[in-house]
Amino acid sequence: MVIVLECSECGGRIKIPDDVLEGEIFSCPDCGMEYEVYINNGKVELKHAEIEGEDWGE
Amino acid sequence: MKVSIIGGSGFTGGELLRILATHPNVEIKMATSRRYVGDYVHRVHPNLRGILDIQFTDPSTSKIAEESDVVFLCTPAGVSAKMTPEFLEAGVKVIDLSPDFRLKNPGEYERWYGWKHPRPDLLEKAVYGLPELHREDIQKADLIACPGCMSTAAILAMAPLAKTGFIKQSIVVVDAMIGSSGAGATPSLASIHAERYGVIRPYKPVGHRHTSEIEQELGLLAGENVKVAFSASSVNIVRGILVVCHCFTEKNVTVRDLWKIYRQFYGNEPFIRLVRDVKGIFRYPDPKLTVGSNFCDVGFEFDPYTNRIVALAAIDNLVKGAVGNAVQSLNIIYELDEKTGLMYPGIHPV
Amino acid sequence: MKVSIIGGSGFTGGELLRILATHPNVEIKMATSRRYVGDYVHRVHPNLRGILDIQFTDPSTSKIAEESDVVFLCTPAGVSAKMTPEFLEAGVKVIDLSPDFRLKNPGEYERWYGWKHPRPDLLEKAVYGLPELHREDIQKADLIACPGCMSTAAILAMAPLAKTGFIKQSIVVVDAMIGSSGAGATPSLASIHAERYGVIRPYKPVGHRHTSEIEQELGLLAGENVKVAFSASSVNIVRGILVVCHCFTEKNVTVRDLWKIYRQFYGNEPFIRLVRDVKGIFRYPDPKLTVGSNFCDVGFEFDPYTNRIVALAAIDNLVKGAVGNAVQSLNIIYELDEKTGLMYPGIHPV
Repeated sequence: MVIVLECSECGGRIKIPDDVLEGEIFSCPDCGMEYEVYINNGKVELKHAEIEGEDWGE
Repeated sequence: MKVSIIGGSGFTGGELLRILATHPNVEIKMATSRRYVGDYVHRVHPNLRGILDIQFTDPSTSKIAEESDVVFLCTPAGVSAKMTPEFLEAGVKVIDLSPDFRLKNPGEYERWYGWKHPRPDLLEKAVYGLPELHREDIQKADLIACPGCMSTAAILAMAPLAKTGFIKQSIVVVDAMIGSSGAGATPSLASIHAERYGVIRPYKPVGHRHTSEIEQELGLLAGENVKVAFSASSVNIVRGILVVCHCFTEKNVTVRDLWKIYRQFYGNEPFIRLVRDVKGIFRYPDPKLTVGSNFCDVGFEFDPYTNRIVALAAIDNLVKGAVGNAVQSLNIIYELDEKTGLMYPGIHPV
Repeated sequence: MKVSIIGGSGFTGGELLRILATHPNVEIKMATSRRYVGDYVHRVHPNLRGILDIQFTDPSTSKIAEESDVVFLCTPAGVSAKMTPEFLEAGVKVIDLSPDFRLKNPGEYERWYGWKHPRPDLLEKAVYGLPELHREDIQKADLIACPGCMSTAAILAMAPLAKTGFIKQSIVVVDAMIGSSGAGATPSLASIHAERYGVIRPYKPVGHRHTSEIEQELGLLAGENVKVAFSASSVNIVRGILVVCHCFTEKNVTVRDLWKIYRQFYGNEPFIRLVRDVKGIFRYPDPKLTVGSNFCDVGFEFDPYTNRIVALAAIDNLVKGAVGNAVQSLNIIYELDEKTGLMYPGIHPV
């Protein structure tokens, strides 16, 4: 079974398997924002995972 | 269905042959060319060698009408206005890739094309062939006027904003950058490699004809007149258009609002991809990422410093900017899945 | 059939995903990448946005073996030699795009790769994945070693001549010109735009590893050892290889003879196009005309002044030079029409 959470950056739908473990990283398919899973009294929630700055050209 | 292509030797004609060659529901009856009559198409379009085994022909309009259910017109400005009436009378549907029937208001042809339209009565009958905006009308149409390549990009970039009132009483500025295939296959001093290579050439900083189409379509969405300050420059690629559109607004907008506005407008359009990534090296639309595909990548950003929404769109000028809209319209008219024959992944890197 | 791709984040992996995404008989189970594990594939291959909705994974070999009938290895040199045995033991067919199993003679790995092959016993089992030369063996194989990109072009250019004794007791000279995608996606000073743009850079004038493959395959056809003087230069394109091969001969040859030799050898091969036109601007093979397609354009000319046959071949180094041979081999192994999922017309102009 999959639970769907909303990306806070773009409102996209992030599919999370319900047997997810605390600390797993998920990214939003629409905008690429990365989240870390944490379990808040039994409920699966997301918090921003920091993205290492890549070389983006100029 | 049986289709014929009038003007098959140009880049648009060649691209139409490429897409139709692998379209499951289409039988190509004729591809005409006065200059190359009798030659095999792969002599002019080498990528079609081993794919299409037909020759260019140059028969009369009536002969073409007899053998075709639909004709695609890839002709220079002014030719389709003469040919189309004959085809329509013969009961043949016309998908016109030339500018002759794009504008509703005949006066606009005089202003932007310095040309008195010979059949203004047909302008009302013609449907602007941009499926994302006119799907229902296209379905019932006999005459489709496919949009200009840069108009396609600019309209798709700003349509959601026009619809939600962000383009009210203000001028939008549009900078379009386009590849050399947009100038067509007719040789000129400006297009020989030694002169065209490596340019960033503002070839039409003012008065570009596509302005009228963009104003027409955004005006319909906004419900009032829209003024577009359009400038076009050619850059060092062959295929591709990027438009950077500057829309000034008093309203305060967040990126999340923009995602909402664009998602609502484009829902699950098969060929629109919303591109505003927060990481990686492909964060905004870029035509390099659409080459050979029918996708229009649309993106956006908000500049609080100047209260400006920057709307971006990238397409392959020969596919979504021309034959893609034409073949989408064909699929809509014949109630096929709109993606038929068009769902190519782009070529990357290229 | 269920397939997985090991090393899905490089240009070859991305091209394989592009082709397999629209292959009717294939289900992509996994695309692995250590560096991008968890990311959607379109973050690395933007052309696949809206086409493929899968993420990169990095599971154990045994997990991959459990879920796949076939695995494609798009790994750097040395990796496949370790992974392949495990897959073969698990009964999974391996199509290896890396150099690890291309050469029959283990000694050649020491000479050209400075590497002692860990499993020389498997070299005999591996089949060189060039369908035009080894169709029957591929059909029965469990391990396919796909040819190098430049080797593919050079072998296909000269195979008919080797077979008909035109490459006897003489050295053939091969000049290969290749685009930047041939160097792969790993950044280096030599590949940053400011340094790579506009070069004609002889990056390997001597000692290029592909020499050994070309000698191996032409030798099999000629029935004797063939020596190849190979030089590779990179040019200002992204995709594409052109090889110019110089074959010196005492025999007198006419162009008609050459047509006959090449037609006899390549008969109705689906992906070989013989290109030697007498007019127009596309008279000889040119990779610009094959971009995005699986075609190898082969041409020839005879120089009476130096008694030299010039054999030419042009391919897209990522398609026919890599994933095209791999997917053709897949089709052959599963007795599908060899053209399945590969009959794309190239993109022109681009």
